[in-house]
Amino acid sequence: MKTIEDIRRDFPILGLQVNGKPLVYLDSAASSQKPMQVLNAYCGFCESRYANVHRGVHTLAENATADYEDARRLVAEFVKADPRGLVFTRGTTEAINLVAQSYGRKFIKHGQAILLTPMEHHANLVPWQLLAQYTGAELRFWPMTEDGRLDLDGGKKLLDSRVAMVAVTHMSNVLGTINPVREIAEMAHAVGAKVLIDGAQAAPHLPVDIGGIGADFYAFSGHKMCGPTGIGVLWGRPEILEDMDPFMTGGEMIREVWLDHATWAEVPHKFEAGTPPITEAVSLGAAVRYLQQITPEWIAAHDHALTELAWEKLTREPGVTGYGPTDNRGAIVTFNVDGIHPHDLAGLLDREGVAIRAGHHCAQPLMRWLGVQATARASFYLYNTPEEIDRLVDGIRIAKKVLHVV
Amino acid sequence: MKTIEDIRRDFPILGLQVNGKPLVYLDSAASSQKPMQVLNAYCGFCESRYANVHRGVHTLAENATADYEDARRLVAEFVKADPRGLVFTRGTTEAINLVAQSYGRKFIKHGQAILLTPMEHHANLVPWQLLAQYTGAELRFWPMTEDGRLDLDGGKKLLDSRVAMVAVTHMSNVLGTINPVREIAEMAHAVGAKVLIDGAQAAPHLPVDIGGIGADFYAFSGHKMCGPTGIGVLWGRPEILEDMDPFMTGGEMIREVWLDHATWAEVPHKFEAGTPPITEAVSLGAAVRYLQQITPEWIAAHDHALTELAWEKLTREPGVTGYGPTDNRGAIVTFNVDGIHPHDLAGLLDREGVAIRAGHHCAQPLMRWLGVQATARASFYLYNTPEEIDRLVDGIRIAKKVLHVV
Amino acid sequence: MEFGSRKRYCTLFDLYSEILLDHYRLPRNKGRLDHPTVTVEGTNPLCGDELTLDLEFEGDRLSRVTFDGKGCAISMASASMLTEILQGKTIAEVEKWIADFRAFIRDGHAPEGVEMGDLTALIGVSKLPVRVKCATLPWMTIEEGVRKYRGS
Amino acid sequence: MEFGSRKRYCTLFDLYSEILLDHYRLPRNKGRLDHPTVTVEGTNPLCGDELTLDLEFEGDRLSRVTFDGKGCAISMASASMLTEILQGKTIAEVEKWIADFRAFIRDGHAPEGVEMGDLTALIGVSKLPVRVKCATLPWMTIEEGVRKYRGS
Ligand SMILES: Cc1ncc(COP(=O)(O)O)c(C=O)c1O
Ligand SMILES: Cc1ncc(COP(=O)(O)O)c(C=O)c1O
Repeated sequence: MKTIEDIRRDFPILGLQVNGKPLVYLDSAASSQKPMQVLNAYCGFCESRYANVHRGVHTLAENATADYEDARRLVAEFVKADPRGLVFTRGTTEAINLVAQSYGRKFIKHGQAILLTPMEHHANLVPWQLLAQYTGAELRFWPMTEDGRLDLDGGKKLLDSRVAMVAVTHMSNVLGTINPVREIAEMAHAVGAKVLIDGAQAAPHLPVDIGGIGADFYAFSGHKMCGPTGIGVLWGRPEILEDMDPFMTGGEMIREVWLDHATWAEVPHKFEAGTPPITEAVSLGAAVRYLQQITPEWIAAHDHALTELAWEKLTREPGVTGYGPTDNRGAIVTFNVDGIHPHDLAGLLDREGVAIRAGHHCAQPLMRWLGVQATARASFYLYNTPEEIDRLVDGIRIAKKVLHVV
Repeated sequence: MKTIEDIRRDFPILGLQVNGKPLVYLDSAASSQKPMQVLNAYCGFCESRYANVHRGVHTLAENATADYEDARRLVAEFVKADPRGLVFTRGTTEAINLVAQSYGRKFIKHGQAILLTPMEHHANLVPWQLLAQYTGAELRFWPMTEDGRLDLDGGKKLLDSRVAMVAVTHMSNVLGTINPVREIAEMAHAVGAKVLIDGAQAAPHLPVDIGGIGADFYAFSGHKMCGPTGIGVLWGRPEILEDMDPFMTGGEMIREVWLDHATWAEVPHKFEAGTPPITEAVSLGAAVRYLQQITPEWIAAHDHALTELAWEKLTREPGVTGYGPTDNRGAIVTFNVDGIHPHDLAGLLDREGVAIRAGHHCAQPLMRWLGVQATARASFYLYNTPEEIDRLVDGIRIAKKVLHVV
Repeated sequence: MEFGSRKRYCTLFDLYSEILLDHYRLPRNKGRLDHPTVTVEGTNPLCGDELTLDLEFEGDRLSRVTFDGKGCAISMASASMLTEILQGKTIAEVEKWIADFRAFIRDGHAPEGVEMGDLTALIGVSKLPVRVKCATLPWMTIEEGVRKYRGS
Repeated sequence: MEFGSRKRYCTLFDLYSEILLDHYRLPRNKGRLDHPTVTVEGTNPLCGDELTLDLEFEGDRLSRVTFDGKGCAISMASASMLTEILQGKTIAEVEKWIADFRAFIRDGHAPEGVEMGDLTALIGVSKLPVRVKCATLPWMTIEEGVRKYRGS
């Protein structure tokens, strides 16, 4: 079993000095850092197995194709899903757009409803707004409790037979709320609705079991789970994917092409038009292997302990307001400090080498719900330590002094 | 100035032994290999500057954003285009789908026509087929001369005021034909049509001047020009991009988001929904810097010399038929050997360490035009040598012997 | 980053074995039957392989089978081997062979207790997704032929 | 691949200089005017910065300017500096200052022959795309105010 020191050594960037101080990276919810194992996989593949996939009959093309398809299987195993339903996309955003367009435009009609929550990331909100405008379907929003959880009873009232799609995040990227997606899927299926789960924050941090959840669609991004940018995943039930029209068209996704029409390849290839993110898939496979080795369970426990500690230390600081549930939260603490604009807080923490995020976190409607313009957000991952939380708290104290808030 | 030996040393994979023979990689038209400079840029960025872009105010986020936007400028300079019109996509395929959907669905109407050519890659054909089905617009096909060039007079007859879009490849990925895109753009603009050029094969091999061509849209892929997979470029005239609706929606591409509607960011960001391929953009920047250093002019001359040599040697071989124009061709030689299925040819060449492509090359309509089911294709790039062409010719002779064709 | 100058090797199973080439150069049962019970055609649009099988049944026995067509060495050799093996077999045996061949290609080894004979030469395609379709084309085509015969 | 244990450094220009902090802590001309000629509001939706400028013109001279609002230290300090510099300037001078400030932020240095005074403290944002909007908000807002006054 690796120790936290071993893990930190796997991430070359963590040795960086920022503004004269050792880097404390507390922005993994925006994007995680990459371990050597992933960079080595990237370069190793390019050095000895690289070619375009799926059409070539030479050795490199065969090897590259095998590695690409192995990555599909590895990633599917990681989230306990049927690899036939696993489509590589650029990220969560493309995955959700794909469903909203290819499923939504074909199957969601005027008079039906799409049920969302007010805590969705723009990626799981705006595509549905456009679909609603296109089809005339209605948007509904699941009510929330004061501490930022979904009000299950309130949601039940909105779930009638007109609801065609329930799209909800597995873990909020602002409040850290972990939603009961399995119950939600059950409730949705009971009225005949399909369920899409935005797993962008959950896949990196929780053991995910797509089969167990019963999701019809599940989306996540490679770059937040130690993998590269440029790749993400849409998982969909193969039988649903088969009924959907393609999202993009071109090479690789066709069966036969004539001048005026074409027929499609089987799923998942039907949804992978053009040269796919080959090296990114192989490297995401390496990331998943890395996380699997450390185990999602260890990561969840580690994240949980850090988050509890951070919540406790931060909310004990005078002038600090924390947002979201007080327990069972994901590896995110979102807060504000009285009298300090979150951008300034992040700027002044950066002088101390501490990287946090400040802003609306791509969740403007949730900011309005919280009654704030912006917040600060510290987020944790497998490489963070309790000492780094002390550095955060110290940094906040310094910021207060600099801005004469105390 | 680098020698060819220096260049070959930059590409670690070229040292590989395949099936006991030194690798001869003649499949760059499908995807090029990657130089160390690009792999170093990839890893270097991940080791010391990586974070998500455009929202963070900490040092890493600022550095990553600066590098990402620098890459946009570098790539725009490489093709002599205004960086404000340069959108990073996953590749050529996404770029063309973006135009067909975001431009096409809004501006191309029933009764209008889309003018294509029979030599298009599926990526520049199928998206227009779907658009024609969606809008009721008509598809027209530019006639070709016997040797696989566009018949300019024949095309002129099809170019009337009903033509809304002319979409044509800069260089054919099968015939190697280099189309007179500047004249085509002029002809198209004269009747008020917009022009999209598929530069997937041209951008790696020719000095490209998008401004000089006068294209309205120009698309290409990183992975064919020494860059990584997972990234490509759509360049569009900024004023046209501004009038278009977004293609995908989510984070980064919005200005303000409410529960039921949203407004968009400025171009090019309006078309980059979600976390973009950050490391891929930075690495594409490095690829472009590498190509720029060797100079597109040197590469074009090198490719041209190899292609002439290959054409001559191959078509002198008994039983070999070459396809496409006999001169002024891009770095591609497509051919068949009597009595040998191209898959077998590729398979038997692979035994000799020679990697070529065999199949329909994502251009099934062109295969029908040529009257063949499939062809073999050898393609060249800056790292190939005349000796490698001899290895190809030797391999073909061996294949003939093995299959008792001679 | 260090890129070693160490030699790196990369080798695939050799598809073009002597057995395979022998079937390709000297195909068994190639041609058409005058009075087939059933004729079935198979194509592999991606490669352009085209195959016609003529099947002559006597009761529940496949008394004769011939193939014609054009395609790559893998599909043609696979067709040749198929005719040699299945000639004279009962329908039940034919169906077992089809299932065994499927499993052989999918798993990369012969099913428990099955002797694959010349077909062993095709083992390499199980690692080559692009060529699997070539090797299996004759087997999927005869499967349809049997279905047709049973249905008639 | 080798990842050195060598220390690597990474430093940005310090945005929170003493001059900037001084304007933030002790803002000049903060508050509202009783009878402004023109009032203009500016917002930066991404950060939530909100700014109101009250402008009092006498002929072609900006006799008084005050600001009110909330926002980050960069936008508030920039507004404070703006009021101090533009108070009493002619409209032509105000417009030149707006153009000079734009160029200063865009180019990362003062335009030829221009002395930027306290504004020099804002130079750091020119390398920080995310913060540029904060620094320029007051300047874009007053630009609109001048336009309004000219139009009226
Ligand atoms: C001419 C041409 N157009 C389009 C494409 C598609 O590019 P990509 O697969 O990178 O999207 C290719 C390459 O496969 C091509 O050669
Ligand atoms: C909950 C959630 N959904 C969706 C996204 C969008 O992911 P990406 O930008 O990788 O497409 C994010 C991350 O930014 C997120 O946190």
